[in-house]
Amino acid sequence: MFSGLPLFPEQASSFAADVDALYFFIIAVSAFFASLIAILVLIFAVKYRRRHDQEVGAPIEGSLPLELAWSLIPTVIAMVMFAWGAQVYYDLRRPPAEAHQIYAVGKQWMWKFQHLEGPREINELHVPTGRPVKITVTSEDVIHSLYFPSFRTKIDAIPGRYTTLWFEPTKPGRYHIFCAEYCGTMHSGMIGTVVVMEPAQYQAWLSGGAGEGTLAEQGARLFQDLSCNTCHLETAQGRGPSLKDIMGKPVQLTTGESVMVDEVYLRESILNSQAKIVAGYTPLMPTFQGLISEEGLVALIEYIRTLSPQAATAPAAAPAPPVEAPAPAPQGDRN
Amino acid sequence: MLDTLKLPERHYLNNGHGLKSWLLTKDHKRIAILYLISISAFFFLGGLFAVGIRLELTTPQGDFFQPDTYNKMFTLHGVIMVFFFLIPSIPAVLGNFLIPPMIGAKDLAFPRINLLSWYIYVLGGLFALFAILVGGVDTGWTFYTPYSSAASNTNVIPTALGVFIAGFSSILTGLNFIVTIHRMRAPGMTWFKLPLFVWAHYATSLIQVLGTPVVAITIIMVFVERAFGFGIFDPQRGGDPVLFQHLFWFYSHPAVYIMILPAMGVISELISTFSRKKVFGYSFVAFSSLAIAVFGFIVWAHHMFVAGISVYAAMVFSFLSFSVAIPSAVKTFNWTATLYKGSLTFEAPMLYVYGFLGLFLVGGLTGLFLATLGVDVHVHDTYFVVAHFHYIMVGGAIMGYLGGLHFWWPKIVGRMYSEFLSRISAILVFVGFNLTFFPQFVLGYMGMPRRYHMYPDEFQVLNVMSSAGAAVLGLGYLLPVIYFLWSLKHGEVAGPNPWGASGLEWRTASPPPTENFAEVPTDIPEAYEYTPHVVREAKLV
Amino acid sequence: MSDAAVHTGAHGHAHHPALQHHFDTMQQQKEAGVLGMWLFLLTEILFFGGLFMAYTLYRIWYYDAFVAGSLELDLFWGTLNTAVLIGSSLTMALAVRAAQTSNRNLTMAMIIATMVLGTVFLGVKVIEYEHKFAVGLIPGPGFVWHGNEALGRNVQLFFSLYFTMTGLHALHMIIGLGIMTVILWMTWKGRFDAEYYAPVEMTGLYWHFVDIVWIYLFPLLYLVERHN
Amino acid sequence: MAGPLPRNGPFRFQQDTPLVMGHVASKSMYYGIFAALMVLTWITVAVAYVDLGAANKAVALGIATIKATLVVLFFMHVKESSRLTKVIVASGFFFLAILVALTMTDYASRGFLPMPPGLQ
Ligand code: HEA
Ligand code: HEA
Ligand code: HEC
Ligand code: CUA
Ligand SMILES: [Cu+2]
Repeated sequence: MFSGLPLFPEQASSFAADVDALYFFIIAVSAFFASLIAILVLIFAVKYRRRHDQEVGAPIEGSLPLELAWSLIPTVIAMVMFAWGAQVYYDLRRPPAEAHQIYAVGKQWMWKFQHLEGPREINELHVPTGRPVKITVTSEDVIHSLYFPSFRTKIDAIPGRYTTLWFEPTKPGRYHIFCAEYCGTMHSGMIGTVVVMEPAQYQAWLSGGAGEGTLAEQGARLFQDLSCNTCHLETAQGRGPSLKDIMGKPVQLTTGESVMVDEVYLRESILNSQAKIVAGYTPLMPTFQGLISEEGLVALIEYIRTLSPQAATAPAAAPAPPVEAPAPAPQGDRN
Repeated sequence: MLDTLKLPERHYLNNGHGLKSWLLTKDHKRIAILYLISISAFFFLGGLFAVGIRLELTTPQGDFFQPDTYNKMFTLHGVIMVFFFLIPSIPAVLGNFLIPPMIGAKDLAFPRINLLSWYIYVLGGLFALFAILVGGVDTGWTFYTPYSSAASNTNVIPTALGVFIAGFSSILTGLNFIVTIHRMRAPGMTWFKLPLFVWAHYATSLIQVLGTPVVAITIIMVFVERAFGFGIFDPQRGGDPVLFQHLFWFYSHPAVYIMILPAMGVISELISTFSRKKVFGYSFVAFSSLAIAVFGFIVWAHHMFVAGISVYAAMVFSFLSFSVAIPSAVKTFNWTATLYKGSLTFEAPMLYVYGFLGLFLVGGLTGLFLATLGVDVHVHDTYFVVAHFHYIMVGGAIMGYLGGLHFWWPKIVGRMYSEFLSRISAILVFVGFNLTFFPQFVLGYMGMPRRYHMYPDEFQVLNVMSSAGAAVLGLGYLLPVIYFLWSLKHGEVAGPNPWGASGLEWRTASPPPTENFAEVPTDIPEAYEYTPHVVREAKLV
Repeated sequence: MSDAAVHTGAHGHAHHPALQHHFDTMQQQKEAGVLGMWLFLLTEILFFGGLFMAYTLYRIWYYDAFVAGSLELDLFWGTLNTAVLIGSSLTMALAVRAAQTSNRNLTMAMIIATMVLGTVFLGVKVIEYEHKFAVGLIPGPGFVWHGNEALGRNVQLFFSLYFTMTGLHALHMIIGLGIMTVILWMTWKGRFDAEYYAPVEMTGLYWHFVDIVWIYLFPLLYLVERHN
Repeated sequence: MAGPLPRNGPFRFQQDTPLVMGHVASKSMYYGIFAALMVLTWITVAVAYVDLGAANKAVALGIATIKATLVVLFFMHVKESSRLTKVIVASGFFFLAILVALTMTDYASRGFLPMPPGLQ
């Protein structure tokens, strides 16, 4: 137990080193100011201690140049900290387009992960090194927070919304997953392990674990089970619009506006279909709010994505090619 | 010479006897004592929960308490320490006692409202105690929705109402101070002769008046959601849980300056008294208090960097967060400069000042880590944050509070406490404090999340250090209780001005008469005037 | 009077009976009181402000639902109440004026008029609430929505805000009526005169504030989109 | 010390700003304001039935603000009050504006979508 005090978590992602560098910079600044003040205080305490009862301090009022100096210098340093911190943050929040997509759902008190290739995991997540991984996170109940200390990143899982987080693992090993937002009784039990593997081992793991078919296949099954297919036919003949080739394209609504079809729009269309009505159709699609679990939703969306082959890529088993980010520009902001 | 000193015959303490004379008093000094007693009780109650927390965390497994019990302990620890101890602490005790004499007034502008605010505080406290007795509450002091409004099945409503009610007490205190400072100053007491303690309280009061109502209405919204099923924050009902966080932190960030500004005011008084010197850059220190109060209102979302706010908003708030650091820096440097060429002594209050300087500095500087986006993503909701705010709230604000209490104790009760024991206590607090909370910075950076009942084994060593420190710290806090109580009967009589301080409050008897001054001073000097003449005068009588 | 020996208590011959011991002059006492009242109203602005913040956000998000919800409100009652409350502000202002000019009977008459109008307002609110109750527009488990199904949840949110906002507003009015009862009694007892009428004035400030809140609530809740 | 201090002059408290107190306004002023408020109420209701597009909101809030300003300035006598009172009133709205504006920086920049992702 006393075998050395660990002081830092493992650096296991591409930007762990960046975060640590920034951390050391602020430590240096802090150490400078802290020791400056400490030394001055000590020197003064010794040098100016009271020598006799009637002694008083020197009548000094203040000094404008000094005031300016010690407000402007910290301002400048603070701006450096801000800019550097913002730079790192920007990287942390912007997943690269070719990132490998994984879904995570928080639920009191476990993390459920869903790979596009099919495997689902609970409180354990397997990822390969050398490839950016983007996790889209949501929650089924209260707010949680998906935290990978060794990757130096976390994001809150918010019910009713998707947030995203990404990292590129650099070092094989097993690292902690924590829930960082207090979520009730077993908040401290909502922990898990992220297993970082060499790409080859990862492929082996994947092919071993895909019991229930790929995510898209599960979605296809759901699409049947929930009888979505009764209205949404391959052709535009059904009561509902065809869902072929809609991903990543604008769709015209009855209001005259047009919206971009992305995960968020799909989610909304399924859960609360009446909110935005596709031009030329009547609002007769039932709302599926409460009928589909978050995981089911993820599968459905994934399935619909595969209906648009040029926007998404075949989910097939190994080796999984990178998945396109679902929507263009505004995508990254939706953290 | 000292043994010739006698307590004044008539003072506020013996002007009326019996419980009733206390419970119906309108004298700000007696109300301050009422507050002192009640917040001390809450401090030790909150401390008791801290003992529970530290006990549980000595081992990685959850072996002392049930998870629910642990969750309730840190929630109640936070709620009590923040709303029932630290927010009222310096303002309601020292501010209440000292602002009128410092500005040469007979009382606060609204004595009845002052008493009322104490009763409101007690009522709020009773709600909180009731919540504890019927089983506690487990939402964390931050009451995040939808956990608090829809998921938790503990006593959220009585606790929230307790906080809501206590909020009104805080508002009324702030309101009373602002009016008092504007309208009750003695002739000749101009704004720039005011002690910095008064400036700090003026700034604090602004926050209390502007911020507290927002948390009050936020609590109401949680209340209607929880009690009646109205939809406001619950995503199931169309609400946005993050909106709660915006509203909550709109108050609760500025609220941290309600906690620290009064302590900063105390430090300014003490530092000048014990170096017999004007505070360096008086007007900069005065205005930096106002700047902190105002800037404090524009940084709140730095608690929400990973809570799903937009990347751009996060950058805006990170940027703005650094704006509060500048006036804090100005204060720190001015205090240091005040020591230069002073005539320094090291009585217990001054030891607390040194403690404050060091610990506030560490707390404030670690605030910079948190305000820096790239670092906060990693350390948010870890022990790094816990360490940060204990450094400021315990290391800063409580050091200031204790320093102030030691400094004005002779004024309040007319007697001195044991100089020796008080120095020991100051040192214990300082050492125990660092042992408790420094390891938590390391824990936090290693990734240990806060509000964890169990934790992975590798965090144990640092946690044991922290718990050991807490024991020392607890001792350091118990000691003053003993010697303060002892001093009530057996302490040496202090005389009007035992420290040779320059403020108006030292120009009346200790303890002061009910109307504060036998004769209201009209020759108001500049603040902190220490000439050899003044010092000689002060020592007499 | 300014030379009064304030420390020896209130035996100074020239002292107004309402002058409290820790003030030096009536002027000082009044200024303190009015300043305190304004600070209190400042807190009230931010108190309601939190609700306005929530309203702003959800109205942007759920505009259609807010339109649908707003159309459920009866504009007649809303407008009537606006007029009633503005009227009560007038009578309140006149009550303060009457107190300033030491006209005791007029002060009482105007306070009573204000209270009557305030009660009318609350009565109308009761009618409105009752109607919402009857048709199931009370948010919560019993909420019934017959309009566009997709909007139901968010209309409910509109009504959550509607009831919280108007409920708190009504609560403020009830408190105001309570205060006015006391003030009325004090007026009747002849406590006020041209030198000392601060309590009347402060009640007035409070009442006008409550009026202002309604002035905003009215368009925000009743007039979201009437023109369709 | 504590010896009696010299008292020079009458004991009077300071004032920060002169307050005009006890100023009695004319009755007709009150009636005039009342009439204006009633007319504005009528206008705001009438305008609500006219489709002005986005301007409807602006008009409704604009009229409400005019009405509130009239009440504050005349019924509440802020027009004749001290600068301090004016500052207090202004700061109330100022800090409210901070609350709303800064909170909306988050919502407005969460993406280019008008709706929160996944809701409604
Ligand atoms: C009294 C209480 C108090 C005070 C005064 C402060 C002061 C500051 N706090 Fe702290 N804070 C808390 C109490 C307090 N805080 C609490 C309770 C929490 C957690 C709440 C919860 O989640 O439960 C918290 C959390 C918290 C967070 C959120 C962390 C997270 O949850 O992820 C952040 C982020 O920015 C932050 C920042 C700051 C900053 C920048 C200051 C600044 O005001 C500090 C300014 C001071 C200095 C900077 C030192 C002096 C300056 C110098 C010597 C010059 C050198 C300076 C420069 C080079 C710029 N605090
Ligand atoms: C003013 C505010 C204040 C003060 C003074 C303290 C004081 C202390 N706090 Fe705490 N703390 C908070 C405000 C404060 N805290 C807040 C806001 C939180 C966040 C809560 C949340 O997450 O919601 C928190 C959370 C918090 C945690 C994190 C819990 C978690 O996240 O799981 C810890 C852990 O060590 C802790 C420890 C301590 C300790 C050891 C002290 C010590 O300084 C206490 C020392 C005092 C004593 C030890 C009491 C002395 C009395 C006795 C010794 C007699 C007792 C009698 C018997 C034992 C019979 N505090
Ligand atoms: C009763 C018929 C019906 C059923 C069942 C149905 N839908 Fe629909 N759906 C519609 C209609 C009609 C529309 C177009 C009107 C609208 O936008 O609401 C639509 C629109 C959609 C859209 C938006 C399409 C676009 O082009 O923008 C999606 C996505 C969708 N449905 C998915 C589903 C899924 C997934 C299911 C099953 C879980 C499902 N639907 C079940 C009738 C149906
Ligand atoms: Cu999930 Cu904490
Ligand atoms: Cu903060």
